[in-house]
Amino acid sequence: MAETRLIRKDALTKLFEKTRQSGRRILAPKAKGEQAFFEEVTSFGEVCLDHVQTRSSAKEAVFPKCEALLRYKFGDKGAVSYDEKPFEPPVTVVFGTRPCDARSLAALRAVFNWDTPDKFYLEREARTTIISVSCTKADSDCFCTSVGGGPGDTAGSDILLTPVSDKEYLAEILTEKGQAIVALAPELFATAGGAQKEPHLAKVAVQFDVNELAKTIPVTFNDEKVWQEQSLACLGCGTCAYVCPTCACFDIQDEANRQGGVRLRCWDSCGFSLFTLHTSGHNPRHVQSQRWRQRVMHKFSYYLERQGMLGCVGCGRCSRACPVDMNLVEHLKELALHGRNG
Amino acid sequence: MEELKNKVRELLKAGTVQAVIGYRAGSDEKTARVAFVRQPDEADGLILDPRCTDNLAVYLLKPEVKLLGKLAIVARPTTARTILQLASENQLADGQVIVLGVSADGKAVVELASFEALEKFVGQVPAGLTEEEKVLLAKIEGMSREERWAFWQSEFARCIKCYACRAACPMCYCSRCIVESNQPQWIPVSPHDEGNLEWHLVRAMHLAGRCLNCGFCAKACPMGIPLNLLTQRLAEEAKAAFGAVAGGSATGEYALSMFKADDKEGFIR
Amino acid sequence: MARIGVFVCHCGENIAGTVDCPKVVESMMHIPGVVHAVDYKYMCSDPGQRMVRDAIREHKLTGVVVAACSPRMHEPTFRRACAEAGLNPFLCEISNIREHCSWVHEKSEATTQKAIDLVRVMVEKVKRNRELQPISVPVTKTALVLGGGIAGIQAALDIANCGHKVVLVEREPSIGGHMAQLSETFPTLDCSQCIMTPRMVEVAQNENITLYTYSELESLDGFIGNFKAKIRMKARSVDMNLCTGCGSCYQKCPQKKIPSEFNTGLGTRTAIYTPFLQAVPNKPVIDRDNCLYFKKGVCKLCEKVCPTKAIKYDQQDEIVEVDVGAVVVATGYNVLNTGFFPEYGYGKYKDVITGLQFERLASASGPTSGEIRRPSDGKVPETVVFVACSGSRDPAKGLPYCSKVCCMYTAKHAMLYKHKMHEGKAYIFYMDIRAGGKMYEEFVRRAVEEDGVNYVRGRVSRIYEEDGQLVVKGADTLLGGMPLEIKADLVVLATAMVASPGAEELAQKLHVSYDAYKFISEAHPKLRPVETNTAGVFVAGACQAPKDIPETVAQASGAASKVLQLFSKPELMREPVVAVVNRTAPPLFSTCVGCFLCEKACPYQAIGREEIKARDGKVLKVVAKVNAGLCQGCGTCVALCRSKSIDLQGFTNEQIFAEIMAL
Amino acid sequence: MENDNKATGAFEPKLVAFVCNWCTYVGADLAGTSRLKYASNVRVIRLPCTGRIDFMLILKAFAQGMDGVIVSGCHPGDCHYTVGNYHARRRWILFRSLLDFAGIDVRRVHFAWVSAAEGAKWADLVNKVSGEVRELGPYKEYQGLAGKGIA
Repeated sequence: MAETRLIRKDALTKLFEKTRQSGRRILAPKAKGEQAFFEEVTSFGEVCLDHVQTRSSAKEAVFPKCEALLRYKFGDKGAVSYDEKPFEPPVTVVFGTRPCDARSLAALRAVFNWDTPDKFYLEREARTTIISVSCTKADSDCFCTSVGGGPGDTAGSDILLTPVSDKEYLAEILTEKGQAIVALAPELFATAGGAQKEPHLAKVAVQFDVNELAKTIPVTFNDEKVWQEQSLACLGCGTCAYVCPTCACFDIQDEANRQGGVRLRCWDSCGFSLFTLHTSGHNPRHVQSQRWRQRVMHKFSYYLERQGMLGCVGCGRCSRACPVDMNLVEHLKELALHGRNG
Repeated sequence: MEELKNKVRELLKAGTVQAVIGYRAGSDEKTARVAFVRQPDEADGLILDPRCTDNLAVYLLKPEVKLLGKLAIVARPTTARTILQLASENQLADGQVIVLGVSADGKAVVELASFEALEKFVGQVPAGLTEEEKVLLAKIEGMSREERWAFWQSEFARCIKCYACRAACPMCYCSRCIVESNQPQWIPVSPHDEGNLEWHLVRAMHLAGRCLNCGFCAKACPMGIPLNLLTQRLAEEAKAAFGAVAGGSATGEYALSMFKADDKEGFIR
Repeated sequence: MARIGVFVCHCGENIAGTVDCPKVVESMMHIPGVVHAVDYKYMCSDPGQRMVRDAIREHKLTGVVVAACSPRMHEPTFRRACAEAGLNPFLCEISNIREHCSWVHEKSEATTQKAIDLVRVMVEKVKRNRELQPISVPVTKTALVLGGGIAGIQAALDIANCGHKVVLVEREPSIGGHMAQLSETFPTLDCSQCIMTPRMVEVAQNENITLYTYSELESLDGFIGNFKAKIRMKARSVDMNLCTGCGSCYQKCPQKKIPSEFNTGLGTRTAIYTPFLQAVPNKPVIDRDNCLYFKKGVCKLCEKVCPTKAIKYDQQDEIVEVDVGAVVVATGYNVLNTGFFPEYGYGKYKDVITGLQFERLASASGPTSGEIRRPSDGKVPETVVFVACSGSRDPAKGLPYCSKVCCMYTAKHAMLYKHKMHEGKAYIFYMDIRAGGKMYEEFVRRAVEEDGVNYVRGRVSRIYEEDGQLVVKGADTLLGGMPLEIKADLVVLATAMVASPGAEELAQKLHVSYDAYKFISEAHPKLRPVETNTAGVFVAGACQAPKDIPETVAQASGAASKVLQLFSKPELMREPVVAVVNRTAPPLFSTCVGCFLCEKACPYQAIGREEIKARDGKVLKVVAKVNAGLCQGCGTCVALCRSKSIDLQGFTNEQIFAEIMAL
Repeated sequence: MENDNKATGAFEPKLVAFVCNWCTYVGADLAGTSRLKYASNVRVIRLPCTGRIDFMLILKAFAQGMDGVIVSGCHPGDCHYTVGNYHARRRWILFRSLLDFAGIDVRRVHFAWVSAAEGAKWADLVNKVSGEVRELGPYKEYQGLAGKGIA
């Protein structure tokens, strides 16, 4: 399947035009202040690829922060009639994801296609093409290589672009969806020749042994002290989960007025104290340390058990976005050490 | 700096407090993070420099932190004001916390064991917006109404309702936030445009007359929304209209709990 | 699931004339939860109320909306009807489609649509109404009467004679008010002081009445049955317990030229004085503004002559606090400042006086001992001109309202003058004669027919002096507006009655409303004439509107009977529209976080603190607690509460929210 | 609330008035008793006191599609609860400033003191606000928020 070509950077303008002409919307990193966010763009000129990582992840394309699951109207005496329109999410190209984000789709799919296939997620994913750009730089929060990924990893991407010179990208066309994009403007893609991507990739050091972690973390489960210490600074905001490309928890809300309503699915976070609050007032995870433990265990232990993969792609967003500088890698290393020492 | 470390060691050694909330080095050279110092020798790790901007008062009400025992806290003037405001709202009792007040230049450290001492301390430091902040506010005020609407709509559109702004705010200590009140559901939970607008307006109103302008909310916002501008605007209004400034005293009056018979009312028909 | 009944009243044609009532009913039937909707000509009538009662039983209603007139009219009626049918009365709401709809809009689809909207809003509210129980509050059976004129005296005596305590507060050094100043009273011409002073003495002797003269209300807090009044006793400079009222002090006082207020400036008094000889209490006060000692630090003559050492120059104002269950406001009136009509020359010409001054001239206790002598030279006037409506019924320059008593007292003045000066000429310029009252018309006729008073229908345009002689220039409209000039020795202006000084401040202290002229507003112009819009505060006499003595006395007795009605039971049942702090499951117990910002804002100090304790007595949490007895249900706390932990029964967040969502 | 003028198709603003029970509600009653005529656009929601009028109500009214909001109660000094309106006034001063800062059209939020005796002022107020909001047109900005941001 995989095919390697070269595309000039200045040809991307044309590719964007063709893509949009084909009826696809394009989401790509846009700079805002010191950060970059995935937003809809109309031309390549709006795109900013200077950041190591966008603040928000690309999961918005397949798992929006606020998504209508159902719409209904109230008729006479409050009789409910449902909006039967078929679910037709926009055909989307996400451009400029990093390989870690592309990889996160597998983790999301594992959840949304697990026991009951989630038509909303699956339909959106089916209509989404991922054009990733390899990392040529990384920062101290990046740890993709520790969790099985890498700065030039192709997993999850439909096309992976790697800048091989100031003017050119090496384009790995990885899937049919990728081919379909190429087919929009085949003339823009030249033969690759001997270009190699590896020399251009960022160096991301391995920070911990993930296999060891998988074994040691469960040992720490009952070590309340370590979880308490780690989470003492935690404010219980949901930021880590909201910026995380693999966090899939959601809340369902009905919003209705006299005329009708909509059932919405919105992001949620296990960091919130209300996340597990029962109507009775009982809260099985009643302190922040338990919630922090849940988050870590879920990503590095439960996910492995149930989905056969990690729930973390090492993008480092949680560490960057945490308002109180809770650093995931730092904590993971500590946990590994703790587990090792029993 | 040594002064601070010595004070912390003393307090812990003497058993006056069981923990000191301060700052330590963070993930990188640009970041400081909170330190919960419980052993005298841990005081060595404390830092005090321009990185140390988080309003640590937010931890004083966190149940897990309260369990550590009696607390001391390293406080710049804004944090000190926050403590007084919390006191005036019955969230902290006199003598409950020992404040290690850091002067505005970050050099001198004074131990403030009572609210009275704290009041004197903050009284020496003028409160209010910086010139920079005023310029930014004026810029938005100078826009046409339609421009302001467009500006805020584009900002609020990014909001993901993670409530980091609320979590970071030391004055957001409600045991149940209004957004979690669903009988009735005042504010839509969902992060759509209407829900976002209402959340940000309500958050700002709930902080009107109470905000200390520490800026922690804006810093915490992962989406980079300058939401402290809203509370700054209200703080300016409360000051101009009522002469009310939050955080000046432990018995301070809340601008909206009181009134003057001649409060201005040019807009009322 | 709610089962709501909607009852749409036609109010005859009042509603049905502009609103399509059947259409309102029809549209209600489409609203979820409405199980019964019906319209009827007069829903408040017996058959109408029966429809409500029957429907409650038949349809097992859980809520009732009556779309009719303002809830101020018939909310109690329909709530009672609901209660009779076994439905908690607070599950009944009124939708106002008359005052707020049919009466203010033309007949149109839009008007009917508005009615539908208003009713739907109320349906959504009532779905969220809860059963509430009235709150009983204890009643302090002491009345506070403000004002010691005839109104206050009458009310105080009526209440005291039924065995209840009364605190009577009078601003002047003596009770008596304006009635004590009057000479004779219409239409009987009996001597005012002869009937007034015995009542004053009765007050002084009644052991149920505590009298505070030379005192004013400082503040009133609390609510019906449970007011706290602070009364400022102004420093008299005389020890009331020591003074025997012998009068040596004011006989010796060297400051003798002070215009006497009681004699409306026509006589003089001393610096230490009693306003008049029959004053109650008959104990003097020192007028510090005019006392030589207070002005210059020397004199102290009164102290020297006082046999009981009662003079206390260093006396201070004193605040006394009393608990009362009801208040009667009877603070009377004032006469219009004559600066209103400079063309009449009042103040410029000594012999242009007000009606009240004439009363003093005609009074046997007055400065002239009842001889009518003009102020300028003491001459007995041969021609007197009376000008009615001086300020009243004059929207352009004066006041639009009728002062009600002037027609009668002017006739009386002219008669009194004629009785004393048979050859004298009396002219009355008038606009209309308003003599509606028992024996009033006959009285006026007597003035004309028996006493030969000349009534001239017309306005006076100017009063001026010509060669030392007052000339009244007017017109006689009955003679085609013929100009008329009358040379007069004395001119009496029937100045309008206005609210007494400080009436506005007083009303604000009492939290009662007042009209544009600072007269206190009654709760209903017809049906609740002695109540104010503040429960427990009643009104009597001319502080409500100009009125004469019989009317004042009747109203005072009416107010007293309302007070007595309140005092007739040990407890008072109040509407349960009060704030409550929520309770939730542990470990939260309540969402109240105890910031107590509501506590500071509550106008009634009704919010206190409550400790929530574990079984072992450990305090888990301190939350706000509303004292339902003190709470008056304004809801300021509710709007202030960030977490919505406090709510107002009857106007809950859920209810109001539902109303908005139903718009 | 369906209030579009069907006959002419012209825009008719939707207004809600939050009024206190003791002054403005009675003033509006008086307008009725006096048979004054005024625009039928307004729907009155009765609360005990302006002190009870949560600023949230104003936001919810706009969210519910109102084009204008009236908030009215007793004149200063006349409050049935003594000072509820003073508290309300402070809240309005701050809230109005916030609305303006956030770009919400404060010409659509009207505050007024209407006493129990001011039936004519009430009628006049409703007419004026109706007229002014009619000029401004429907509040498209706020109404346009509905559904925006939902994928």
